[in-house]
Amino acid sequence: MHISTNIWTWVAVLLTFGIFSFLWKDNPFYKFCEHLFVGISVGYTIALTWYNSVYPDLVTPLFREGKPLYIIPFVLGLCYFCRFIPKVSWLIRVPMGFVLGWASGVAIPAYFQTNIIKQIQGSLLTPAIFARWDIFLWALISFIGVVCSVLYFFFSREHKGALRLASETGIVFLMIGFGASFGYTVMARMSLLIGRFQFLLRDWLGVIK
Amino acid sequence: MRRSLPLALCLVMGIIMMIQFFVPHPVSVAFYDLTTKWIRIVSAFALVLGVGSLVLYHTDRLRRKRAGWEYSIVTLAGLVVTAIIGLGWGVKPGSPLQEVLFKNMLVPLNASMFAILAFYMASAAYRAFRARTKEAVLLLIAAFVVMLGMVPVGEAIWHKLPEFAEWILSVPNMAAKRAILFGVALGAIATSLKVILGIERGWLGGGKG
Amino acid sequence: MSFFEKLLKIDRKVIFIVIAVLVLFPLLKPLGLGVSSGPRAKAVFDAVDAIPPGKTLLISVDFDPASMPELYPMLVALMRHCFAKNVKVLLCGLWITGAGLADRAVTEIPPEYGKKYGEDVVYLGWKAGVDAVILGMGENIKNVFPVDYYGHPLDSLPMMQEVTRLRDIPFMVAISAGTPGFADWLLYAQSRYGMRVGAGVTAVSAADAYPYLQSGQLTGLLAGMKGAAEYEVLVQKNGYSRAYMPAVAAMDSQSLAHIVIMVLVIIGNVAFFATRRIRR
Amino acid sequence: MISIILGVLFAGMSAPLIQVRDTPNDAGKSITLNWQFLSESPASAVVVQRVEKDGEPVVVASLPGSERWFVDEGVIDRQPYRYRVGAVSDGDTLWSEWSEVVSSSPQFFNWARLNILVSMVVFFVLVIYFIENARAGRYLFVRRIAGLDAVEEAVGRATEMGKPIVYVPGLGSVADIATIASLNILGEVAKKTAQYDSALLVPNRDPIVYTVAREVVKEAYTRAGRPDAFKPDNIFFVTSEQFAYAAAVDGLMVREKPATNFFLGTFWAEALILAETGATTGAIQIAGTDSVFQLPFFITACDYTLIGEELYAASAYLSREPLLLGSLKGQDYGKMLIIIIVVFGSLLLLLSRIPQLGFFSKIINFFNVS
Repeated sequence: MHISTNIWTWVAVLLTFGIFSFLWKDNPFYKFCEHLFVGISVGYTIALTWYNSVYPDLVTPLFREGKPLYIIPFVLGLCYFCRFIPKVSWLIRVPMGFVLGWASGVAIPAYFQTNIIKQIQGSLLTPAIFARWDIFLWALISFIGVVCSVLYFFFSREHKGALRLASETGIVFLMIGFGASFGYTVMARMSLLIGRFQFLLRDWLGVIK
Repeated sequence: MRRSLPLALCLVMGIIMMIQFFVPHPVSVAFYDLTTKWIRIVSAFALVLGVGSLVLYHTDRLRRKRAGWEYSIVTLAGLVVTAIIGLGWGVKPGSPLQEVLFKNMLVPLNASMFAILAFYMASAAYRAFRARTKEAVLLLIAAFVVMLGMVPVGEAIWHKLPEFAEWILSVPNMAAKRAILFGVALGAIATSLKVILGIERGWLGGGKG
Repeated sequence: MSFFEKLLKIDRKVIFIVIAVLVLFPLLKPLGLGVSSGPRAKAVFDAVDAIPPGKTLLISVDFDPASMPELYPMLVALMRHCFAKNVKVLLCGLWITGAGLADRAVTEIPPEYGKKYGEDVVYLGWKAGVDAVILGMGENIKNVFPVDYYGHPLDSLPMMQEVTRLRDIPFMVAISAGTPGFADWLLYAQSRYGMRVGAGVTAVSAADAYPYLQSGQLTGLLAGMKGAAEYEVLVQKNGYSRAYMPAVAAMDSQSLAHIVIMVLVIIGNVAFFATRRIRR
Repeated sequence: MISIILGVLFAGMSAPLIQVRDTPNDAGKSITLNWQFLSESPASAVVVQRVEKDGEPVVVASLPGSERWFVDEGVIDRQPYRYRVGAVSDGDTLWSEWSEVVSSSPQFFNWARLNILVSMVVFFVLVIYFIENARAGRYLFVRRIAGLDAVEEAVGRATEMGKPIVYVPGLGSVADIATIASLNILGEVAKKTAQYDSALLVPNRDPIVYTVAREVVKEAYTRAGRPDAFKPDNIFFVTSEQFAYAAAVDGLMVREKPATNFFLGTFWAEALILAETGATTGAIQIAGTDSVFQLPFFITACDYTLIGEELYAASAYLSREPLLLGSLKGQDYGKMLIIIIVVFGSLLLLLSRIPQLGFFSKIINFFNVS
């Protein structure tokens, strides 16, 4: 048992207990940590954005290598500053339009390719399912599951008759799917707590390896 | 002008990027390269909005001495100090930003926020997760099977349990998530299309100005 | 107030203490419950094992400190696996908060195998603009990362001579804690550049990766701390490393915690339905 | 072509047959070569030679004997080339004939992506058709989602009790569909709080969503005829850091004790913190997200949960906004199309087991993506 002598480890421990104190109740120690967290995280983003994005991608090509074309993204980027000048605050819509247009134009074909066509191909039953009884059964169940679950999200007709049966089968698959995610999430949360305790026991108290 | 320019820019960029996807010609690839660089620059500038509104919010709270104004000092101080240290002494490893502010303040704060989730998970499991409906019952059963299947204890109860958990994940869960994928992808595509065509104008900000 | 009503009125702080004790106890006194291994982790292991020496594995570090307990052991185990087989490792990141973590791994792990920065491992750093970054790397990595995280121009790094774009990389593992993450690498790197992608995810997003596994887009999956533990065991069993395995050590607490959660849900519901019947 | 085959038969040793073509669907500067060996005796290696108009033959690649194709990316567009392939076995190399002249060129359309173009056009037509219908005022039926009764009931409850409503528009950006849908519903909720003058608190995580949300609420208050009741301070930016935001909103819910909490939009791991803390304050909670990971918690911890697209349908149904309804119908029929393709595609593929209908098995290739 050899407690850490590093001042900054103690700071980290104090901040850890500061956040954990929220479990007891919302208190000044927690509020301090919460607001400190907000400030540091934004400050950190500013520093990294400058060194990793703005400086190498804009300052170097435009001001150091003098490539004139980079004026355009520079001006578009500056428009975001107008947000705080009431008279011209509408100007932030220009860079937003540029980014949103570009992102939507790139996303649409990519979505079709990866989330629709490829997934349809995965849903198709092929003669390969006749290989073994269990492959056949699981492929059939998956097929019914996909069709019924999609029908659950069909909004153009009241769910009556066959559509009602399909949508009720669909919700069963959906709930099993959410149950699976729930199970994995419990594991995720516990791992995070275990991680914090490992920090306290190892880096702070030196009780475990 | 205040609305038509951003909308036009969004339309043009959207259409061009969709067409570009289908044109392998070097000119199209070069155009693509150029715009990806610009987008990275412009999205880095969007940070200005976040920092600006945060600083405005906290300075305003400070000036008006509204409830919790002392904590605004903590946030503003944290932001300024971190930004100055980051911009001044660099972001490379070994810099004070990384060794002190990141490793011993941002990490414990961020990690502890996640860790308290485990406590909320436990109390929510006891107080919030109710098998009120047929669906919730299904969800909880699937969750139990998956949770037991993931840990060695499950294997001790029934040697086939991990296999059954894997089946739940790769058949019903897969079908449900694929159906959701279709729906979400079509939704994303439809909305991207509406953004490009100027039908979806939420991003402009509802105001007439 | 009946016994069940009292049960429901238990203050949630009691539950907090129960969980804290049950998670702390096995860390101090390991129960040695072991780790069961599944097919999905093996698929990632086999894909990395198939990379010929001298070739490069790309790892995208898309997570933050809060998800370190689940995902950092995966990064370490993957790097040890590659270095033991003389496979080179290239790291990049889409999460700003992942930058410090990748840097830590790049400073701690290579010396264990006598590997040198620039020749066997390179860390490109973090960049804003997710789709622009991945698509940029597809065309030419230097366009996106003119310099690496430490400021060295890419041309000065020997390893980067034969790795100029995504096509030069046989396999990649996207270690992601949410969005952006492996879905973006599939959406942009795989669809446009045919990148073979494996994924390491936090347990919370593991169940949602299955459609991509079934359609063949994802080559294997490491799910949460259990996935990390499975990979650690595989790396050790194949003689690639004898180092301490943090994820495996934590699996005892993991198992105990799962049982507690299930017991809590059962008691909570029994008490809930019992009181409802009395009240009706 | 005939001369080559005759030559091969007499030579006993199989000289490779070579085909060359400009690599399709690419940016040019690349030629694809395929070759076969007529006999089975495997060569130890294969050497590829290239010659320009009247230059010297140059070796461009030497590959393992089993290779049957190669892509030469070191060529200049519109330059004539000829290739030949040599099968090397124990010392001597048997060369194929020189191929016919070929030159590389960039293409203007990537035919391998035709299936994506077709599905894009079909889906765009569907969406635009229904949006035009909606614009023309034709009635478009959308079934009522159970969660919506809860939204109106929950707002009513808050106004009766005179307690505030906390509306969390999710942690996504304006580029996220769920955020846009949430902002639509926020507009509807704001119209109601304007009429009853109850407090509506909207903490934001994304700077742009913050500015848009403030405008949406301001406009809702002016449309409801209560511009004076609009308090800009109630809509505020907290932080962009995910967990600092969750902790701040928790603090807000614990302090303000709202009657109703709305969690509509994109959420990540912080969803559980919000839903559980909200539940302990006893508020009615309505959640809605397309973040599949967080739905299990909202379903078990909240009173009502709009699952995935139900959030989009809710925003369209509530606002009856023709354009939203139009695109929702387009998506609905898009889904119907997917089901038809999956069902009939499977049917035909299964039938392809019957020898005469073997050609149906080609259908699977329509769905290849490059």
